[in-house]
Amino acid sequence: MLSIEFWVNTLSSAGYYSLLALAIVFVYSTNRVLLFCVGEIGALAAFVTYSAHQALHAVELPLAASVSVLIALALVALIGAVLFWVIEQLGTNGSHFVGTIIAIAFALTLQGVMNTVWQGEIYRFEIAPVFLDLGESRVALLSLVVGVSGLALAAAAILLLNRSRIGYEMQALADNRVLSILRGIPVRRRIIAVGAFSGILAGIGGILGAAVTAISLESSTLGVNAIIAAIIGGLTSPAGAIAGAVLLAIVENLTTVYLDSRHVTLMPVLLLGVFLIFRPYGISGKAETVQRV
Amino acid sequence: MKHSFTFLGALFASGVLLASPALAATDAPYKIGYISDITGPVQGTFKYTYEGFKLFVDQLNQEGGINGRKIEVLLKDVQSDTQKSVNAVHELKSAGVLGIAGLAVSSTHAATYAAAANAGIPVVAGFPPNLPIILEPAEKYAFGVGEVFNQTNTITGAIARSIKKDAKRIACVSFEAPGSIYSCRTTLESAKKAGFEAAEIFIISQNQRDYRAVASNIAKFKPDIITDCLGQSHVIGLLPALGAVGYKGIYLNMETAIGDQVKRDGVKNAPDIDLYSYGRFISGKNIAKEGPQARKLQEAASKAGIKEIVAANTGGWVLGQVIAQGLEKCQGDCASSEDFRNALEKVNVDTGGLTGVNVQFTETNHFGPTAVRLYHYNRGTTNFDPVGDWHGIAPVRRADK
Amino acid sequence: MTKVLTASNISVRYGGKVAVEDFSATVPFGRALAIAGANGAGKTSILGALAGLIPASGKVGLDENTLASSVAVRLQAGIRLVPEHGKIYPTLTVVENLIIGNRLRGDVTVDDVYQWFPQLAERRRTLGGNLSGGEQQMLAIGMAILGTPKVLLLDEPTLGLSVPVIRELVDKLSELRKALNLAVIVSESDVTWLPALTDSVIVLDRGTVITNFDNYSKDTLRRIENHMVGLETV
Amino acid sequence: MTQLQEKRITALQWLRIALIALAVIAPPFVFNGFLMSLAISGALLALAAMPLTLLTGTAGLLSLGHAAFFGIGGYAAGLLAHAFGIGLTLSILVGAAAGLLVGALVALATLRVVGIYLAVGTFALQFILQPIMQTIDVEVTYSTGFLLSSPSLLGFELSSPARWWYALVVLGVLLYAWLRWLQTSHVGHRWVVLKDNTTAAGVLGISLQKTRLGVFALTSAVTAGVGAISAYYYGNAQSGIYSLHLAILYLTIVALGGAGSLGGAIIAAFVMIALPPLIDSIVTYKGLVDPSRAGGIETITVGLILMFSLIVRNRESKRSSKDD
Repeated sequence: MLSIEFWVNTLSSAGYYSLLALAIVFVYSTNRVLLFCVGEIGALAAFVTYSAHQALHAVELPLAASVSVLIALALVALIGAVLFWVIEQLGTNGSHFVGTIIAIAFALTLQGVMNTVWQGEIYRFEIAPVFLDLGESRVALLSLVVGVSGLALAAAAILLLNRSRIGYEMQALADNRVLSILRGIPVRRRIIAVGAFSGILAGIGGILGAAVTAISLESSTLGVNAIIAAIIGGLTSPAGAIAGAVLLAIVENLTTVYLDSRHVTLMPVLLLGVFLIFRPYGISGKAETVQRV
Repeated sequence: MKHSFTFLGALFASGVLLASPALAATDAPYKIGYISDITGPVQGTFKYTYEGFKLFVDQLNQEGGINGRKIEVLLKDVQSDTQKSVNAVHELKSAGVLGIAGLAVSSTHAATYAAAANAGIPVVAGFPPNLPIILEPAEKYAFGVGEVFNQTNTITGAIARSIKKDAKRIACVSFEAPGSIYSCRTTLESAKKAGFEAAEIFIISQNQRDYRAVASNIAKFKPDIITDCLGQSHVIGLLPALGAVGYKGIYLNMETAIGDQVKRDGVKNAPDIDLYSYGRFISGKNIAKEGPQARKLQEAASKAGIKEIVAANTGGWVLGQVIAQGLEKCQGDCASSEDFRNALEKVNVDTGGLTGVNVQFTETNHFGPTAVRLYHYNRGTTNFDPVGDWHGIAPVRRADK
Repeated sequence: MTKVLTASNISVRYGGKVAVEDFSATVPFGRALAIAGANGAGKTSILGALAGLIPASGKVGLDENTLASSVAVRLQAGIRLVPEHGKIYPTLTVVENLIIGNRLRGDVTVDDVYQWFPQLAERRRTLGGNLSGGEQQMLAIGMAILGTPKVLLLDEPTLGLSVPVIRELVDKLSELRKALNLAVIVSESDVTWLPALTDSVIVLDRGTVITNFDNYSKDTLRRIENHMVGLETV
Repeated sequence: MTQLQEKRITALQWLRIALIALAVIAPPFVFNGFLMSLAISGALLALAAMPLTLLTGTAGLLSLGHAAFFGIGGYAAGLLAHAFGIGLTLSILVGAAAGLLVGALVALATLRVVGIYLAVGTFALQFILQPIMQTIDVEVTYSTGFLLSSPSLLGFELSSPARWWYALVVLGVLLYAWLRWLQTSHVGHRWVVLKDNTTAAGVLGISLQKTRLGVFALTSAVTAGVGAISAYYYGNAQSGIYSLHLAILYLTIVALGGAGSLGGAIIAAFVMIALPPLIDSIVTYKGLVDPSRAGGIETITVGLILMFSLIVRNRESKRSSKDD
C-alpha cells in the first residue's frame, strides 16, 4: 500500500508546515490577525541563512552554519516584533482585518526586499545527500531530520506555552486585554514578544522547508498551505495547528500518489472549502462566541 | 478627506511631468523598444536574453550602426505584469519606436501583441517563450525568435530515440502553465511517432516546492528517458529529487533559458542521472570556433566579464541580428513602424554558427524553420559536448487557425 | 503604616463629553465607601480613574504621596480594581487565573486565597468560564488580592448574583477588609446591600456628586433611592 | 454659519466640480498615448475598486477573491466571443450574472463564519478558479488565452483611446451614482450595521445572511462586469492576469482610498497606476539606483503605502469616533 517513502515525505512536509501553522495560530489568538506574510518571513530566513553562511564560510568562521541560522532568526524575530508594533499602532479599535491587511502589506514589502537584495536568484543549502535503505525504498535522511525536528520544535513551543507563566500570560492577553492590564501584565512588551516568537517559528519553518525544497522567492508560497493548515486546525488552538499541518501533508502527498501531482495546490483548498462549510472553526478551534452569526 | 485629496492629486500630477517623451532630432538613431522582466518574479529567465541583445547592439553601434545611424534601445521593465506591458507599449509608441523586442512571461504576450497591433508596431518576441500565433498564418504584427513549443517539441521524440535506440518508456514533466502543458503534449505525440510504447505527462503544481513526491511518482513509472518543459526553479528542485528517489536513467532537458550552471548544480548530487540537453541556441565557455558571429559574441561577452555564455545570451544576440537586418532592409530612412514591419517579413539572417539554420521570416510565417542540437553533459570536464549534427525542424501550422 | 486613600477633584472626559465632574473622597484603611447612582452616573469611570485605567485629571494618593496615573504604579501601590465585566479569564483554569494574579508577589499567596475561598480550591482545575456567577466573583476577588493589596475597588460586585450568594460574598468581603486592613470602594446601583457592604456612601447623578451620607438609617436609604431615581433633587 | 462662510463653502464646491470636470474632459486633448493608456487603466481600476470599497469598507467584509471575480468576467467575455462571436455589451451582462452566481455561492458556503474566515473563503476561491482558467487556456486557446477585438458598447465603437476614456467616464459616473445611492439608502444602512455590530443587527430584525448574500452577490456581479470590459480593453483574457497579486493591488486601493469612500477609491486607483512609472523614473533618474533593483523597490513602496494609509485612516476614524 503506501510506501515508506510516502510516510517520510509526509513527515517532512508536516514538519515545516506545523511550525508555520503554529506561528499563524499564535498571532491569530493574540490579536485576531491572520499572518499572511508567514511564507515571506520563512523565505527571508532561508535567504539570510544562506547568504550569512556564504559570507562566514568565506572567512572560515567555525560553526558558520549555526551562527548564520541565529542571525536569520534574530532578523525574523525583529520583523515579527515590528509587525506587532505596527498592528499595535492601530489601537484597540483597529478591527482585526485592518491588522490582516497590514500583514498582507508586510508580505508585499518583504517580497520587494527579497527581490531587491537577491534579485530572483535560486539557491540550495549545500547538504550532502545521505540515504537510508529501509526495506526496498530509499529514504533521504534530510527529509527525516526536517520532519522530526519540525514536529519536535512545534511540540516544544506548545509545551512552553502550556506550562510556563509567560505562556499563560500570552493566553490571558489573547483572552482579555483590559483584565491583563489590570493584573499587571506588561501588555505591550508581551504582545511584541509574541510577534518575535511567531517570527522565529516561521523562520525555522522556512529554513526547514527550504532545506528540502529550494531557497527562492517562490518558496514563500509555502505560507499559503500553512494558512490552510492553520485554518483547518482551528485558528485558536496550537494543537489544532499541528493536526491541520499533518492532515494537509497527508492530503498533499496522497494527491501526488493517487491523483495527478498537478492538483497538489487545489486539493488542500478543496479540503479547506469543506471545512469552511461543515466545520468552520476547524478541528479543535473554539467557536468564536463573541460574533456568532 | 480634503487634505488627502490635494496630496493624492499632487502625486499624480508629478507622475505626468517625469514620464513625458524624449525630444526628436534629424538623423536620429533608430529607436527600438525592449520590453522584458528585468526585476520581476521571473527575471532569472529573461534578463540574460536582454544582456545578449544589448551586447549585440552596443557592438553594432561601435562599428557605426546601420547606414551610419546607431540603434537606441528603450528598455521597459514590466516585471511580467500584463497591465504594465500594455502601458509600456503605449509609452514606447509615444517615444516613436519602430519596433518592440523581447517580451516577458508568455501570459503577457497576447495582450502586448494586441496593444502593439492597435498601435501599428511590430513585436519580435525573444528567447524563450513564443506564442503559436507567430506560426503560419501569423498575426500581422507578431514575430518571434525564441521557442514555439508546438514546433520545437515535434522533434523531441526523434532526439530521445537517437539517444537510446531501445528506449520504450518516456515521461515528460511540465509545470502548471498552459504553454508548458501544451509543450509536453506535443512531445509525447512525437515520442509515440518515434516508437515509444508508453508516454506519460507529469505536471508540477503552481506552488509545488516539494519535488520528492513528484519524483517518486515519475520513478514509479520507470521511464527510460525523462524530458521536460520547465523553468529554472523547477529544474533546480526536480533533478536532486530524482537523484534522491534513486532514478537511474537519462534526463533530456529542453533548454528554455535555464542555463548550464543550474543543470550542473542539479545533477551534482545525482550521480546516476545521465544528463542531456537540447536547444536552438549554442552555449558554453568557448564557442568562438562555432562561427564568425559566435566569435564576436565570445569577444563581446568576455569584455563584459561574462565567463560562460548561456543560451539566452545567444538568443538575445540573434534577436539583435534580426532587428538589425530588419532596419537594413527597411526602404528609405525607415521612417514608420509599418515600413519596419514590412522589412521584417524579408529577413533571412545567417546567425554565423549561433543556430543550426538561418532565421527566416516570410509574409505568412513570422517564426520560420528552426533546428536544435543535442548536448551530452560530460561530468569530467563539466562541459556540454555536442552529439551529432543539428536536427532541422519543419515549420508547423497554427493549431487554432 | 499608611492609613488613608485620598482622591481629590477627579474629572473624566471622553472627547467633549464630561463623564465625571470634580469627584473627591477619602477612605481610611479598614473602612468601605459606596458610590451609588443610576447607570451612566460615572461610577465605572471613577473606579477606572482611581485604578489608572482611564485618563483623568485630579490627584489620587495614599496618605500624603500622590500616585502617578499609570496602572503599573497604582498596582504596585496596592490599588486593585475588579471590573464589572470580564473580571476573570474564562479560557484559563482557576489555578491558571490565580497564577496570572500572582505576578505581584506579596503577603497574600494563592494558598491564602484557597483558604479565603474554599470552593475555588475544590474547583481548581475547572475553566473559569464553567464557574457559577458567585464563584467567578470570588475568583476575581481572589486574583485581585494576591500580592500586597491595600485598596480594593469593586464595580457592581452583587450584579446578577442570587441573594444567598450575595450574603456569603458580603460577609467574606467584610472579613477580608478587616483581616487585610483594606480600604474598599464599591460601586452599587442596588441600595439594599449598602449597609452590609459599606460604612458611608456618595451619591452621583450624571457625573456630579449630589450628596453623601456617613450613616445608614432607614430614612437615609429611602433618600438615596429617591436621589437615584431623580425624585429628590439637591 | 455667517454669510461669508456660506459663500466660501459654495465657492469651494464649485472649484471642486470644475476640477473634476476638467479631469474628465481634458485628458484626450492633453495626454499623449502613454498617459492616455495610464488614464484608461486607472479608470478600469477605479471601476472595479468601487464595488470592493462597498464590500470591505461599508459592509466590513474583507475579500481576497476580487481578482477571481474580475477573471470570471474576462473569461465570460472570452468564451462568448470565441464560441458565439458575441460582443462586449452582452458579455458584460453575462459576466455580471456569472459573477453574481459565484459571489452568492461563496457567501452561502461561508454563511456560518464571520470576519476573517470570509476572507479565507474568497482566498480559497482564488486558488480554485486559477486551475480552471488554466485548463480553459490549454484546451480552448492552445495557451494563448482569448483574443478579443473590435469592442463596441451599445453600438458605440471603442476604436480609439479617447472613445474608451469617455465611455469609461460615463460608466464610472453611472456606477458611482448607483453605488452612492445604495450606500445612503436603507440597503446601505443595513450594510453598516452588518459591519459594526452583528448583535445589534440581530436585534433590529436584519437577517444577516440575506444582507451578506446581497452585498456579496451585488459587488461580485459589478466586478465581473468590469472584468469583461477590461478584457476587451487589453484584448486578452488569460489565467496569468487574474493573480492574487491583482487582488492585493485592489485591497491597497481600497485601503488608500479610505473605508467606504467611493471618491477616495477612484483617486487611489489613479495614484496606484501612476506610481510604477513615477517610481521607475525617480529610481533610475541619473542612475540613482541600478535599474535591476527598480522592481523590488516598487513592490516595497506599494507595501509601505498600504501600511501607511491603513494606520493614518485608522487614526482618523479613531479620532472621529471619539468626537461623536
